[in-house]
Amino acid sequence: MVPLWAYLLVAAGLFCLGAYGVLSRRNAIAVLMGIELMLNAVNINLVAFWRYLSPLNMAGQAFTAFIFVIAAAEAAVGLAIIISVYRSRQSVIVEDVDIMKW
Amino acid sequence: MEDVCSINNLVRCLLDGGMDAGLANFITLLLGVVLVAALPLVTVIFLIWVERKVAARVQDRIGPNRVGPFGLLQSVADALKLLTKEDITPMGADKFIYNLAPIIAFASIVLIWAVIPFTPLHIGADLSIGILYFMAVGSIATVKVMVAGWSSNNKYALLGAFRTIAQLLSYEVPLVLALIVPVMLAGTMSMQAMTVAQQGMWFIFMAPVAAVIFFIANLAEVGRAPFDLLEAESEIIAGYNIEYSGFKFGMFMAGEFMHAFTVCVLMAVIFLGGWSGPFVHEVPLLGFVYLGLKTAFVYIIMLVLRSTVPRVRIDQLMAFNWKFLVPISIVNLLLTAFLLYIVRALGLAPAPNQATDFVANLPQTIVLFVGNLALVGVIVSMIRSQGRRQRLADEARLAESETEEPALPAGVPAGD
Amino acid sequence: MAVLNEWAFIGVFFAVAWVFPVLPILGARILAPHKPNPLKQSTYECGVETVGDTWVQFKVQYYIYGLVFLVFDVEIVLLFPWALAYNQLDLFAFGAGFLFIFLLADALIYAWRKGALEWL
Amino acid sequence: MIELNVQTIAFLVFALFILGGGLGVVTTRNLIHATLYLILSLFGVAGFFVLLSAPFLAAVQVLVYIGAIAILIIFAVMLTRSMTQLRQVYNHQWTASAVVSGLLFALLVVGVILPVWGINGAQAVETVSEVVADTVDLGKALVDRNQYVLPFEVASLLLTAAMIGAIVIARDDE
Repeated sequence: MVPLWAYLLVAAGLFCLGAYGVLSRRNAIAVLMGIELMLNAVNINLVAFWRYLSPLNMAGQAFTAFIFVIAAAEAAVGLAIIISVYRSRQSVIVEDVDIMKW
Repeated sequence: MEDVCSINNLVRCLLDGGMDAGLANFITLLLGVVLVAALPLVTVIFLIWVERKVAARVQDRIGPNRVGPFGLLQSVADALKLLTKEDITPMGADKFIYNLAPIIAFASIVLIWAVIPFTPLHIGADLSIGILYFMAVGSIATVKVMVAGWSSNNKYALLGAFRTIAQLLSYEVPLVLALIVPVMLAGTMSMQAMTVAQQGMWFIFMAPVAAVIFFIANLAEVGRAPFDLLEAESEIIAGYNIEYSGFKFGMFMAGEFMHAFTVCVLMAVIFLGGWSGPFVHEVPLLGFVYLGLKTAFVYIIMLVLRSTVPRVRIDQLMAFNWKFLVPISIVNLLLTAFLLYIVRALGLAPAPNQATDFVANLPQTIVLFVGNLALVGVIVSMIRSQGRRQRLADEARLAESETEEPALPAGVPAGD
Repeated sequence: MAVLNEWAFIGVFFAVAWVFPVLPILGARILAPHKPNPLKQSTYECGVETVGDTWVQFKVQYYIYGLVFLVFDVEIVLLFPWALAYNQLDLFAFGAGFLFIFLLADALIYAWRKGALEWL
Repeated sequence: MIELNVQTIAFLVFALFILGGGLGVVTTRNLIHATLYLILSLFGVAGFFVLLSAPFLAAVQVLVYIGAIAILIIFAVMLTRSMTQLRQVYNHQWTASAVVSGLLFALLVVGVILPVWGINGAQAVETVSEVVADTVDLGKALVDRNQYVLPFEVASLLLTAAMIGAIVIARDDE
């Protein structure tokens, strides 16, 4: 089988790509996509560790399932907020929504 | 059996011929894939003819009758015609995605066939999550619609895509909810094991409500009448594939026909016992015939519905799903879970070694069937009282408005 | 591993399936005439000139349907393992599944009462 | 050394999907294209799940992520007319974020993954068990009172709350 570190490597790469997207994109929806990438990297890690270290303990699979739930909730609410912000400010650029900054 | 080289023992035959083991395995795999994938392709050519013939008979016409005997070659002629039609890519289209969409549309349907059990021995891949596999592959359909609608750079295509997706997404909910019931009954998600579990009793007798919900939701998923809003010519020209022409359009068309047929096969496998029938274990190929007959039965129902039922409006479509099908499927799921628990607690469930026995399954089936009947009774009485209230309200309003001015009939929407 | 063999079939299927639609499309490219002109390639709107952007403003109702679907989809999918193991569960697990479905029904009732399911 | 067999090839293909898709997501100007790259990446993750003997999660990945979340994102892109605001993809801190992400990746690989789980790492996994729990076990664990029944119910509650909140936020004020 493919060794564990190969999976971890890909997951780390995906996580960093997602982090880069979150930090650098201007469009709020693109930021949200970056978050999805990061969540998926976590999922890969969870399942890989489950498979290689404790394939009979259900923790890895169960928590992956819960991360699906959280990703769904996050996408639903996050996109709803973006749509709402767009409606009031006609913009989805993250920097334009800085009124809470001060 | 030693001398016969068939698909069942192809690996051994190739090995005897002195071939490398890995290569022999790969060739067998590839051959299996091509066989399984070619089956729907061949069927769809025939299906279009069947569909046109049945529709014609319902409308008191003859249907295709010029090309070949009984017009059998009509579809071939149509395909040849499409092959020589100019393929127009509209200006402003996103070229790569525009070309990708029909490929996804067609391939995603072919992929479903990988998990369909044809006989006790022949199945593409007996996945442990077969049911979720075809749900997952089916959900790619929404992506194809979105991609086709967006890349065409056409308002109507985009609008049609949005409507279609709203429809597909909505009807996926009762579809999946209905599928939980057979999973619960069979205790497996593998398609082959599900067929085996039905050898004693078909699931349509144990869960008729789930079967009907599955059928209706599938009608909407494949966009068949009365849910064919996605090609409502009078409203949104032709839906998401309006800009497509030539064989790319043909791919969408063939994909739709194939999808309609595929859901009939799935219906036959999940609720009508698939290949199971008399003598099927002695002659496995009989299973193929049984499956074909059951599928044809479901398909004919679908065709007759198509030619006889009028199209619904989109607000009715959505209301029917969210306010009728989804609540019913949730109640049905709860009811089935409850009844199954009761059956098990009372010891009416068949013993594991008798699970495929008809008589041993009878008590359980009777309990579940009566429960389903009761549910249907409740639903019908609720619809009746609702309808009566609606009618009285309408009559009252009509009587009131007659004194003032002639009004529109009740319930006409203001469009969207 | 026998289980992975089944998935190898699926993998090969994924690799092969797209060939079937691509072949006739390529064949059509060879056989079909190709004489594009601006009028032919213009956006088809029953002959009327296109006005404005393709990006018309869509109703938020589409998003609401997608949202409700997403929530239901995730919940139902989590129910599948429960249904699969149903024959081996005790009363407590049975009740846990019931509570889960009740919460699901709750969400539907809320959306219904709120009018989020109406096609306006 | 890693031997080259079907699994390794599949792993490489899926890794290419995941990382290539991820790169596309963060660099593409066109948001619809970015979503399609996201779908590619998520599909690769589903492939990983299959390779890791978790087919149920793979199916859920496709069903939930590609069939629902990606579609929702496309809806949001259309509704906010994001395609008309394409002037500038990155904000002013993009170089800094690139450096930070690159450093994070290097740190994870050199500092954690290779020393701990690498070929000669402290906790390198030599043998992989052939016995794997399946979906039935997952079903039992999710509703077992000693395991995950509480997170299971809370997940349902969370989704209900998220749906209510999102409907309230997204609807037009009336």
